[in-house]
Amino acid sequence: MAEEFEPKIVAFLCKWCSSAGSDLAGVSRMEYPYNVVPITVMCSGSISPLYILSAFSRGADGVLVSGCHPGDCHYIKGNFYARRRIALINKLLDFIGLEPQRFQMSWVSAAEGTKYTEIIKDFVKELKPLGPQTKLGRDL
Amino acid sequence: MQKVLTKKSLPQWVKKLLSYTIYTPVEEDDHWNFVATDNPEDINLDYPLTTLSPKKIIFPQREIFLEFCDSTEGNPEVKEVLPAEKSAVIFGVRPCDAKALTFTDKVFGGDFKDIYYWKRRNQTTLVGISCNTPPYTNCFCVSVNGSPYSKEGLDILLTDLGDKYFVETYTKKGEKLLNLAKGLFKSPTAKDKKDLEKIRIDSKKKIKRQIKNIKKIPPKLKEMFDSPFWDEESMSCLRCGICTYLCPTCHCFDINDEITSSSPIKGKRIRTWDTCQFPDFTMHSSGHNPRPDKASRLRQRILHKFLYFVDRYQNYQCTGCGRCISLCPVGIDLLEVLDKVRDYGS
Amino acid sequence: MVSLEDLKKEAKQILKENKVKYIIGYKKSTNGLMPVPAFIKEPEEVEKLVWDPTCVFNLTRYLVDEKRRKTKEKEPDERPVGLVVKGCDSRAINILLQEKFINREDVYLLGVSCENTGVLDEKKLTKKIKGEKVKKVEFDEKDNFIITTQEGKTKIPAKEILANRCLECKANFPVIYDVLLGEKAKRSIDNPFESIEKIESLSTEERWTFWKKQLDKCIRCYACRSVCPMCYCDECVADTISFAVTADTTAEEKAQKIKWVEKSPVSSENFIYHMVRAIHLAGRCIDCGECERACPLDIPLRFLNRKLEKEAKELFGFEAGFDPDQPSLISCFKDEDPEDFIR
Amino acid sequence: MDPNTYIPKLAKITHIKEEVGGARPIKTFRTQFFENNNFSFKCGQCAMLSVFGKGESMISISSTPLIKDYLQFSILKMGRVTSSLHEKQVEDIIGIRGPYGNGFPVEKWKRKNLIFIGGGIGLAPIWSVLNTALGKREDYGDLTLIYGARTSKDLVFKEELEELRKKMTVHLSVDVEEPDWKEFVGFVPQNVLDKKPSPKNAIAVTCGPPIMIKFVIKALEDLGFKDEQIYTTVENKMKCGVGKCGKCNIGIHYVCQDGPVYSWAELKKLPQEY
Repeated sequence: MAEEFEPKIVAFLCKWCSSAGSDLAGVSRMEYPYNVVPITVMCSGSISPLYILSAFSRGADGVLVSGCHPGDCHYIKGNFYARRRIALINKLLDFIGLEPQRFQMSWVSAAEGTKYTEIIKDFVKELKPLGPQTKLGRDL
Repeated sequence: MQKVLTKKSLPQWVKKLLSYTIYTPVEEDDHWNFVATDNPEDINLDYPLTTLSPKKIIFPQREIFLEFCDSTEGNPEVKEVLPAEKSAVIFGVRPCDAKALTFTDKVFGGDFKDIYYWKRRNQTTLVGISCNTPPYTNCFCVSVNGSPYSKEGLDILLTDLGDKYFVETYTKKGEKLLNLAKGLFKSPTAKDKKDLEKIRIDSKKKIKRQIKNIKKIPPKLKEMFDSPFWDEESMSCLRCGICTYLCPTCHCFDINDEITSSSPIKGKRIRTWDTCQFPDFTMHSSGHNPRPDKASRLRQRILHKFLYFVDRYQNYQCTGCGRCISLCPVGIDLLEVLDKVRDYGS
Repeated sequence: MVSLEDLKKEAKQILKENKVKYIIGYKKSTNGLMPVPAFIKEPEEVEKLVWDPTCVFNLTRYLVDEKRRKTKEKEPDERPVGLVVKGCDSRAINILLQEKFINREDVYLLGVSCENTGVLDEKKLTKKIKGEKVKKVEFDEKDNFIITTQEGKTKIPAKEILANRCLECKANFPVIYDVLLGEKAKRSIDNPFESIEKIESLSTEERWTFWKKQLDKCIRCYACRSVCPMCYCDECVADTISFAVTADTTAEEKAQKIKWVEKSPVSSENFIYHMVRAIHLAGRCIDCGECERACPLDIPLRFLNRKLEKEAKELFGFEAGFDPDQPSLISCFKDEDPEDFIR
Repeated sequence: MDPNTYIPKLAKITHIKEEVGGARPIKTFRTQFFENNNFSFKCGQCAMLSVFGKGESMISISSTPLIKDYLQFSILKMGRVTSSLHEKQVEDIIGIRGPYGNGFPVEKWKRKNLIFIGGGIGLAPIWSVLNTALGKREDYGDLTLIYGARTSKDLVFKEELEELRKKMTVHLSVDVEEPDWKEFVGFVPQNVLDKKPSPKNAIAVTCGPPIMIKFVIKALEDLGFKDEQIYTTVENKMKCGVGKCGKCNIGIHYVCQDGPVYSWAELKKLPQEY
């Protein structure tokens, strides 16, 4: 039997909330799929669209950007900027024909370990039927 | 060898050549392009001029030189990559584009033969089509020692005589193609030959654009290196790569290592086209740039084509295809620049 | 109607008064249909100037060159540059002002209104007139162009030969200027994003197939970037080295520069380049359509920018280039920005 | 079939010496090929060094062709490839292709006095020709080296220079005064004017930063050297090394093939695009 496809997810997590949220999930021994490569960033507002495109280009099947809930940003308004920027890149990725399920954004606080695991579980579930992402992958 | 081939038999001839990769001009969006096909009916010889010349097949924009794998243990592995062995025929090559290949032949020849270029060059047969009417508004081949029915660089030249093609072969490669479908080719009649002559005389006359007294240009350019002329002329230049990338004679390139894996380090060494019009073309690692501005880069393009190349190879590095004129986004007109050069200071 | 004589008169006047260093306008081309940029320094030269619906180029791009040149000069000439701007071009000026790339006093704007028309698409027109030489292009105020060739006059409906961008343009008069020629006539457009909606209505896979075919054609001549007035970065992700290198840049800095985009013109690299460019132009692109016009391989680049223009409008109520004092699209936010896509 | 000129041969780094530290470090590398491949070169020629994954750099060979066991390169850390070379250890493998370029016309210089004038890393190409002349000492007249750097720490081949004093005249200089420095203080061109080498039956070879070369040539002209007596090297960006990629093109010349060594008489005829 062919092995089931396991998608690779690159998750850009804000240090102050989502990254801590994922740690909480870890230390609380919550079970969630191992498909995530987490990259901790200082703020969701510091994520350049280039990071997202590069993740897809280097073989990510899905990309997650996760930051603090509106109003909770450590830098006051970083996540508001992120919200705008990510909305645009989301629309652009959809427009060029990338499956919309492959790119997601979430608000996860440091206390929301459970929410984090749920998001990852759902993400993996949505990615599995799509198969590997080859559209933006490097063809050098 | 001189023959004639009825237009109706063209697909039949091509059918006999299917062991080759066959390229033909195809209309894509608003421009024409050489595309590989295996359908003999696709061959189209009635077309204007492709945006990219057949240079893109013989000297592709991207060429893999080697593959490497360098892990921390053991020696790095380096594997030479060569172009695939597959003979090709390009139909509908314009005489100017074929002549351009005789120039790149010189550059990629010499003491160090570029085996990537030559492999492709030697396995490709060029079937040209005479330009009975100028295929492009800015054609000026006649001014640069070319002609709408030049045979330079071609293996076969077809000339449209209405319901048939006049077929001339110039090389063994070309004759081989004819021999694969011997029955289709007939000997030309006296009338065919007469028609051919007439078409040729007319075709030259139809070329409207020209450079007068081109011989005066190289010596003039020699004097004009430090002239403020280049600043003036380059004012509108945008420093894009259209004029050089689309030029059938331009051959400059870059070599870079492109990585597909970083641990172990795996990747390919790749040649890509490059152009003297980009600022990073000559920029040293230190940040020093011997050609720091648009003026020096425009000057390099013109001087390379109409002075340096002439000194080195006794030919203008230009075949008069007119692409750089028609496709320049800001309408820089090579012929106008050369006219001004010739008359500069007088 | 914009009178060419008025334009020449204004131009001559400001040159005579030494108000400007030089004027960037349009002059007749020696080889094609479309007029080419003219750099006019002397009052006598203004006779070269032309103005009609074939004046397609966005000349604001030359302000980028002008600024680069000026920074190298020891004693720069501080006078402004005279610039002929159409409606779309003038919005580019607003963006450059908004981003403080130029100051208002750096430019003297000779605004020309497209009024009820716009500029022509060279390719569309060439097809219509089949290689004949065009002598004159006029607009008959009834949505038709009158094209005079050696064969005589032809009437062509504007819709058939207008540049794509003009078919969707609402601001067909300059929004910032020192002198305005012509009327501020507003055009009524039913659906400014019509062309985009056609692509949007395709399925995901169809959209992918469309873009893959288009972007695979790219030969990375960077004409799109070179012709764009907003692409003025010293350092572009697409370049192998940074032009910001000085004698003080350390070897480490140079060695560590990330190659985001490789030079190979393969699908993945072409996509990254064009998508990064589109994102970078979000809220900045004023739809002058120059990228698409310059592209020798007819890649419909305008669609990428237009898509983000549409989203900026619909999601954030943002329109680029109308107000030099507003913050840029991604350097501001509203509390009520949509977040329905966020979990 | 013709050999594929773009494929480098693997070579092992056998020896690394740190010449200069600080912000502009210089290291000297010795390399040995895996297979004997008849890499024969002339002094002044260059080789294309590869670090796989980073790219290639054209580096002048600083050892003399008289030594067959190894090739020596002195490399200033400057960009992507050279930075990566500086991280290499002994036993690491790099790629080398070449040699490229015209080299110094040492055959024509027999029985002449040779004056070598270098600045900073510019001593590298000189080192090759200087050691060739020393190796065939009887073929040449007087040998003089005038060499300088910003500070004494920036001088390359420091120990070798001391050894060299036993065999030939050596004049060193530093740009700015420093304690314990007993020799000339000032720029290299000033040192040339100070030491006044005689143009009689002499050839001057100068390598270094472009601005230094410019003033050294001026100084030599003032001392009565003719254009044909002055030799220098030109460097330009290079990729192919075989006169095809067009990057190093100056006038009708491709520096990688027709250069990098030029007499001032030849160089004067070329456009100043280097």
